[in-house]
Amino acid sequence: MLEEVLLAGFGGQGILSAGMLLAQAGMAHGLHVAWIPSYGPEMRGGTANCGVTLSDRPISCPLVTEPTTLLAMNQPSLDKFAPKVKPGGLIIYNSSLARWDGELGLGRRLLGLDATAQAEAIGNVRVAVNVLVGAFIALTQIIPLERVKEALRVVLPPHRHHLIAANEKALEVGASLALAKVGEGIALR
Amino acid sequence: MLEEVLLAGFGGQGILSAGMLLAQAGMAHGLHVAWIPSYGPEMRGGTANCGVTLSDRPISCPLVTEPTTLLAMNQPSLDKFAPKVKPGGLIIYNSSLARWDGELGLGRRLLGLDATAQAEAIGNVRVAVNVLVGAFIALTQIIPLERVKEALRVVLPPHRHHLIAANEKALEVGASLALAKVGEGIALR
Amino acid sequence: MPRVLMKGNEAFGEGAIRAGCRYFFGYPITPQSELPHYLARRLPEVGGVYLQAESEVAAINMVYGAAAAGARVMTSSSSPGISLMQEGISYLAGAELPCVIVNVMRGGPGLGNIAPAQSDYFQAVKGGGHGDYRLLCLAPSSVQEILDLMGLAFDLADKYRNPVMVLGDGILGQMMEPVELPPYSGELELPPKPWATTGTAGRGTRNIINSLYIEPEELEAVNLRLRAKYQRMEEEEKRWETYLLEEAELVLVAFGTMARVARAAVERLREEGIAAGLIRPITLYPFPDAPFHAAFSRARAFLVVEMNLGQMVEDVRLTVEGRCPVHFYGRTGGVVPTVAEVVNFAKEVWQKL
Amino acid sequence: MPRVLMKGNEAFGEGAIRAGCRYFFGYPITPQSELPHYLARRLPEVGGVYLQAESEVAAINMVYGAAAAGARVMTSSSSPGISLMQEGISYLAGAELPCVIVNVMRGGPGLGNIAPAQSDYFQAVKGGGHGDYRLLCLAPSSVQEILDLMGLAFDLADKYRNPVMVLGDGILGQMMEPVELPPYSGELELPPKPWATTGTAGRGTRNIINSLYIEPEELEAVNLRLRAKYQRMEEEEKRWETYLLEEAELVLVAFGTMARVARAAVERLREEGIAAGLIRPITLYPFPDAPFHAAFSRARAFLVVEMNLGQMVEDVRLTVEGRCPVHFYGRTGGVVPTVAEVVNFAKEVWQKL
Amino acid sequence: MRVLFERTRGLTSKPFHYCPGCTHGIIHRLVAEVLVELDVLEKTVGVCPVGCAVFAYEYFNCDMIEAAHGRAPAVATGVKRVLPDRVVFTYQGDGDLAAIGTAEIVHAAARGEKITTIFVNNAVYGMTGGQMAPTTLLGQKTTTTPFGRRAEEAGYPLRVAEMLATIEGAAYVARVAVNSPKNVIQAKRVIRRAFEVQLANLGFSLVEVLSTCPTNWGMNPPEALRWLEEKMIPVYPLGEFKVPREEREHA
Amino acid sequence: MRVLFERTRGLTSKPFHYCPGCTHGIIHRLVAEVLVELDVLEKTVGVCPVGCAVFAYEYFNCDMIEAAHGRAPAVATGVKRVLPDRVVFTYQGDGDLAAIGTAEIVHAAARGEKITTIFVNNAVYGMTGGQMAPTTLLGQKTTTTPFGRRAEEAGYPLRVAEMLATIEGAAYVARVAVNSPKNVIQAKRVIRRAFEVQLANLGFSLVEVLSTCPTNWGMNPPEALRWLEEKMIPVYPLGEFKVPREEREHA
Amino acid sequence: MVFDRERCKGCELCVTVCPRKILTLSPDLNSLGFHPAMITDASRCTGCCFCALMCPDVVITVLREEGEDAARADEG
Amino acid sequence: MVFDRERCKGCELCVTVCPRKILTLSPDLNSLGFHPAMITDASRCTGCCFCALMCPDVVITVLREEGEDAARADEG
Ligand SMILES: Cc1ncc(C[n+]2csc(CCOP(=O)(O)OP(=O)(O)O)c2C)c(N)n1
Ligand SMILES: Cc1ncc(C[n+]2csc(CCOP(=O)(O)OP(=O)(O)O)c2C)c(N)n1
Ligand code: SF4
Ligand code: SF4
Ligand code: SF4
Ligand code: SF4
Ligand code: SF4
Ligand code: SF4
Ligand SMILES: [Mg+2]
Ligand SMILES: [Mg+2]
Repeated sequence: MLEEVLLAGFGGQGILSAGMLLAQAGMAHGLHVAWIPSYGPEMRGGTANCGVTLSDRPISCPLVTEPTTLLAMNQPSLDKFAPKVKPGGLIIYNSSLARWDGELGLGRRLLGLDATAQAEAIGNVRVAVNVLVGAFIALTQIIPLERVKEALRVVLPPHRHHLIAANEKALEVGASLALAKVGEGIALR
Repeated sequence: MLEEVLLAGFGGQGILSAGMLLAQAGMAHGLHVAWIPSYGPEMRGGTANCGVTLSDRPISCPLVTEPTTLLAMNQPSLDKFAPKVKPGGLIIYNSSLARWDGELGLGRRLLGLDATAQAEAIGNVRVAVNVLVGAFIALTQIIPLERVKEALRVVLPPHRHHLIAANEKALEVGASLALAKVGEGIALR
Repeated sequence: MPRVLMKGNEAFGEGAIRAGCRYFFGYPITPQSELPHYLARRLPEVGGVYLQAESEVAAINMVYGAAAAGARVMTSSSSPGISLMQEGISYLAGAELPCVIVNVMRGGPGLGNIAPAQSDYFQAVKGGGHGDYRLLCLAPSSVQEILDLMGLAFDLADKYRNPVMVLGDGILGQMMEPVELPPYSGELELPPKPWATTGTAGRGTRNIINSLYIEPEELEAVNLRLRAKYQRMEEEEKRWETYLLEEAELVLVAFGTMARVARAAVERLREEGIAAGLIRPITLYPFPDAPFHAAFSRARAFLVVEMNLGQMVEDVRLTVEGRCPVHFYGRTGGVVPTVAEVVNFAKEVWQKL
Repeated sequence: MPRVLMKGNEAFGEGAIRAGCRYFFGYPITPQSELPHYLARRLPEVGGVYLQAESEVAAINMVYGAAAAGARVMTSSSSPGISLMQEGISYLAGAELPCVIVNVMRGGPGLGNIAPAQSDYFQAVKGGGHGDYRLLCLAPSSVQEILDLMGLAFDLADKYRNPVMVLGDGILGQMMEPVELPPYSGELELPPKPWATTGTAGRGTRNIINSLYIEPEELEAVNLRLRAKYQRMEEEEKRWETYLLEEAELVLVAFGTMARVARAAVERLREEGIAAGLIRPITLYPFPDAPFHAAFSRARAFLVVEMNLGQMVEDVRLTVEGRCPVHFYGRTGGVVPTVAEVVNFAKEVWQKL
Repeated sequence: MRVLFERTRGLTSKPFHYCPGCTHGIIHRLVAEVLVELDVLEKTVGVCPVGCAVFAYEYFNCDMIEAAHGRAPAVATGVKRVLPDRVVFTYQGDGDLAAIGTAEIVHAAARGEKITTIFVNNAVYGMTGGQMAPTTLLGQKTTTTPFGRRAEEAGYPLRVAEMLATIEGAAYVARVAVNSPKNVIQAKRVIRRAFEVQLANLGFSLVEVLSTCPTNWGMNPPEALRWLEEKMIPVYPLGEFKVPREEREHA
Repeated sequence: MRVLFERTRGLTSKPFHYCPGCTHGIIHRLVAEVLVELDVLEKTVGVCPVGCAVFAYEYFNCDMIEAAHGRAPAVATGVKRVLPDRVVFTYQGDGDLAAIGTAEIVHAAARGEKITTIFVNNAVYGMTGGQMAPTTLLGQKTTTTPFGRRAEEAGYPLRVAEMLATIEGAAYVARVAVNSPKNVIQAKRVIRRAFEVQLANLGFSLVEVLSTCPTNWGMNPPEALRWLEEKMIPVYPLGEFKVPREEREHA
Repeated sequence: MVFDRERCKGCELCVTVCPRKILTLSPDLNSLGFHPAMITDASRCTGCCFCALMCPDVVITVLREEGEDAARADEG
Repeated sequence: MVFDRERCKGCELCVTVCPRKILTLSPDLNSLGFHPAMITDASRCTGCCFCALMCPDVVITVLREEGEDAARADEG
């Protein structure tokens, strides 16, 4: 079992923390994990991304060059990374800020969730990325959602702990939206 | 034929130029030559020395570690380098500033000339070293004395050419003193 | 043992603190900046000093001063900054001062880029500075090993009174992995350094830290004493890890990040029925020759894989000495060879055997 | 041809002037200071610029600027100063700027001393700086050859758009020997450098001098282009001299000053009936392998002699690849092996064969 | 239609990679406009730093050289000595110029090197993630002064313009800021003078420009302008610290 | 018998290697006497330069460190941060401090590093054979300015004390000379103050000492004293350029 | 006024310095993901160019109809 | 006055600064090859120590008989 997740979006969207959340939860769940950010001048461009590897075996290379899953929080990220997703891989994107009209091919599956809108509804636009994380957890079942919620306590610094509830909510919303879409029989394109 | 000459003395005694004079004359005479100075912080100590190699074959190592001839212009140089002279080698020293009382051994030959006094008599104390050079030339016959005199024109910078006569005189005095001493049958100790 | 998720760059720092290092002098550079960021917070907590130097040249000379004063001290940088430290490193080796230097390598030459690379191997193991000195050089390949090897690095530095270089790369520095972190136990008892320049009070004699020996014979004697140290390192400090080497006919050789890719490649090759194995040097200097000697009986070829255009491969060739073909596969400029690439290249080598 | 007595350090300078070099940036250091002294007088005479930089770091970066502006330019220093230039040298190689760097080596490590040494061989040929670059490296062994190789150095630098290192040592720099000096003929016609940053006027397009390639694939492409250059150097530029190699059973290998001692040793060994010969590499990178291949048929052993504790010997071992024993004799710290020492060691090797 | 303001041809069309609201962009524009207005763009060679302005060679529409971190003045010296009739400038940040490049800038000034330096002081290392710079203010939090810069450990802010003004070869040294339209207009005037000093062969000229780094200051761009005004200018007063001798005599 | 003057125990018995009449020796003695008089010799760590004073570790009767050329302030910083209660000083020439070591001295001052620097300005590189130093006077002939230093190519003499006095962390900066008994007495007083500033933890202190180099100036020692007086002091005026803040307020 | 929308990074410096307060960020995003600046009431623009002087990304071109300046001056 | 002859380098700084002009170089050489400084008329020495202050090689020790200073002062 090997999941190589690429999370990507704008600088302020909490991409790196969301990746750490996944890694922390994976570790707590007994998986081998690795997290690696994009770093350096790319940040000037206002984009951020990170790769998270979750595996039941020791991880050789932590670089995520061909993700099995892409969580894309904005249009540039979706455009740039969707073509790099492995055949049969999963793409979950923030349909509040991005659209995908073209074909994907190679059996890749695509799911759009209005993460930003959902986060605004929850009351904190910064938790939007966890809507996608929740969806990823629900669709892959790689880690119990509870583990991910517990990991919030470790990953968020103490002065951010008042945001735990909003983040948990985002995870739940993402999970249920994803399951609903799949349950509704909406084929993941 | 290989002469490895070490010239040594105080900083102001023209040691390096005298070595160049020998090298220049040797070159003009068709010999292979090399000249190498002591360099660096040693100069702070107020001493200077240089090695001149004169050979009828290409010169391998220009460093003079075991001189065949030592021209010593002062006591510290005589004390320091006399023991390093090759067996059977020649030592000519400035008896105006240095004495040698001990034994030398190993068949080394020793000649003291009052070079500083002779130079004062010539009227320029700075030509003293060439008294020893003249003696060396006379005793070894390795280069004609004329060649050495001609080399003065090349080695002395133009603004020093008025000193050529004094230098020639020093060479001659050294040569004749040395030949006289040998002629007098004074064994070179 | 509690496991925590830790960034490689932070593990360099925490490993140093746990090794009793209380002084850091450095100058920021990507991809190692989280290391100074971490220590800028952490060192004051343990009564240490974080000082941002005006340059890498100043940093390495501050390290020289702190080491002379008897402290456990480190600096860290990335490729261009390490190049600037070469004179200082040669001085540290010449004056026999212990310290730890971390190089989180990036793409070169010149400004290059900030992506991971291994193209400073020569500089680290052959002496990038002037003179006949050597650095003891360690190459971790996971965040856990970074933490562990930092302790070893400081111990070896003190044991040999020699600078120790720890080579990482952008991936090792930037990635987070779980590490086992025993509770922090505070100050260590470190062996005394009677040679340190701490003032003559209570000692009577003067201590001098120096690398100037104007007489060639004296300087040669110092160099021979250094060489005796290096020979002792060669006898006592070689470290390596092997994987499936016993039966290996195709032996991959890789260090650091590359060794992880190579290990995965070995697994994949085994799955495909090719008797592959791996030698992972942990000390790059002294270079571990024992596993090669162990491999000769069965090995039909060596394949060295590096994130450069061929550097460690020379040490492998010097070890193998023509007994067996040595192949090389490398990517450079910050490109990391994938497992698939290594497997494909290995198969080509295998087919031609 | 008129013969004049010239100091090695001055020959570096005069050779540069005759190669059309008009710009010198450097920082004083023994044992090469007569080179800047000479050029401080001589360059203004030919309309050139002598500039004493505030440091070796500044000097190498001034060289970078002058080379970018299209000039033939050089710097010179001695071991510690060359260590300080390593970042700059890596930048020059990365930005593909031609220049000549003279290292008149002295004893190391650290401050060491000012006596002659050859202990910066690794630094010169393996890349003392970061990244996968190479310097073309020339090693003269007489004052005449200094004069000649400086011309070659500038030509090769321009041919390959790569820095060229000329390695001397304290003896070569300080000694005087006769040289043949044709009358100075003034300006050379040098090939144009359309890539130089001289202002866009009359060109229209912008020229950029740079070594930053943020995308790993781009930086790798640059590195592969550099490697192609190095491979061309390996094909076209290897230079060496042999002495009595044809029948040699004991082959001495030495460069620079040491090669002269070794040559005398070979003569002495021949006198004693030992079939000795000499390989003198003139290019240290690319390392000349052809004479070794020519020697294998008869050679029973190689003996590498260096003024260090064993550096070029690694390149010899890499070339010989175990076909034949490779022995080493070296002195370091500024000690120069005498002919007698080399002969004695060679005889020991011979007796054990 | 009359054009009151348009993009200068001194800049290429390449969009800047700087963070939103980063005033590096304003300074680029001012330098480019001055080069065009003095009609020297075609004979100019610029030298980029290592820092956020590392890609300046993509923006200035003239020949450009990327220098090693801190060494731009040495590189510019090499260029100017080979091409004395060209206009040569360096564009450097405060890490580049005032930390690692201290010796190079001091000695370019001491030599009276006929180059112009645009020195962008944003009180922080922008590119590498917001570490302390020599110019970081006391109390300012950065990634390497997490508790605020304390003089006791980390020393005092370095006043580069004042320091270089003591050097004889420095013909023109001034400090400006780009935090308001008024200051931007003044900044351009000063940058122009600096290049004029070079064109008149009067010696070394340097303009220190106070600039923002919203990203690493942890502010939005308008707040950053205000922080510059309220916090930086009191420590780094604006003005001309050295003018060419002739002018001093007429003063 | 009363002893009016005797060799200080702050010096070892090793004879200096300096050229006859070189005033490095006087400066060594003054520093050694001050260390003894302040009773800190046993807790002092000195840092030598590369330059003629490279062997200073053989002369000062305390723990000594030989630093790389120009880096003594960085080395001293390393020592002082580890041993804040020790007295740490650097002894540096003008090539060492004002050329290759410019960044290190500026930033030791900027950090207010609690070390004392004795800066020996002899207008030349002594050890390496009399090349131009940043402090070489205009018109002065050296081995690398064979026609005399010309500002046009080689720039202007660097006034280190004046430059460093602009730096906040520099608590005490003064210039003295050792060309006459009166100036020697004054020099000692100033060197003592510099160490007192360190002992009082007030910040960085530096004493620039004008010194002779008869060998490379091509003069005999008495002539060299006169040359210092007539040629150097007009360019490098003696005095205190910066005193600790408290004292300034009382002034 | 012409805004080169695709270059705009929505930094609001122009918005902040416009003396007429007639600039604002557009609600939609450009392809860089920023809300580009726009002018709300071009008729009130004095042509003072403060916005253009402060724009770090050289997004703004300021144009005037001939003779417009005088017409606006009385608003000042 | 005591001169540590073997340390003296004959630089004449002491000779130059002695207000009484009672110092000179000895005609013979020490083992370093220098003419060491010597005092010609110790009775005229004021004990001002100028010589010792200026001696770069710390060659000179200045001693006084008790009560000697006063006796000399009138010479001044
Ligand atoms: C030798 C070397 N050391 C360090 C670095 C890393 N580095 C790149 S930019 C920079 C500092 C940038 O700060 P500044 O000069 O203030 O420019 P800004 O980004 O703030 O505009 C540093 C330390 C490097 N590239 N090379
Ligand atoms: C890195 C390096 N560059 C150059 C040198 C050579 N060097 C030794 S001392 C010196 C200058 C000495 O001048 P200064 O500092 O003025 O001291 P002085 O001898 O005049 O007392 C130089 C350039 C060196 N040892 N190391
Ligand atoms: S990090 Fe700061 S200086 Fe760099 S581009 Fe962003 S705002 Fe500008
Ligand atoms: S060279 Fe000059 S500074 Fe050095 S010891 Fe001699 S006189 Fe003194
Ligand atoms: S030109 Fe002046 S008034 Fe018009 S939009 Fe710009 S800032 Fe506002
Ligand atoms: S100042 Fe420029 S980049 Fe910023 S919002 Fe206005 S137009 Fe856009
Ligand atoms: S103490 Fe004064 S008077 Fe006596 S010898 Fe010395 S300088 Fe002359
Ligand atoms: S000053 Fe000192 S060294 Fe010089 S002559 Fe007098 S006693 Fe001798
Ligand atoms: Mg900055
Ligand atoms: Mg000096």
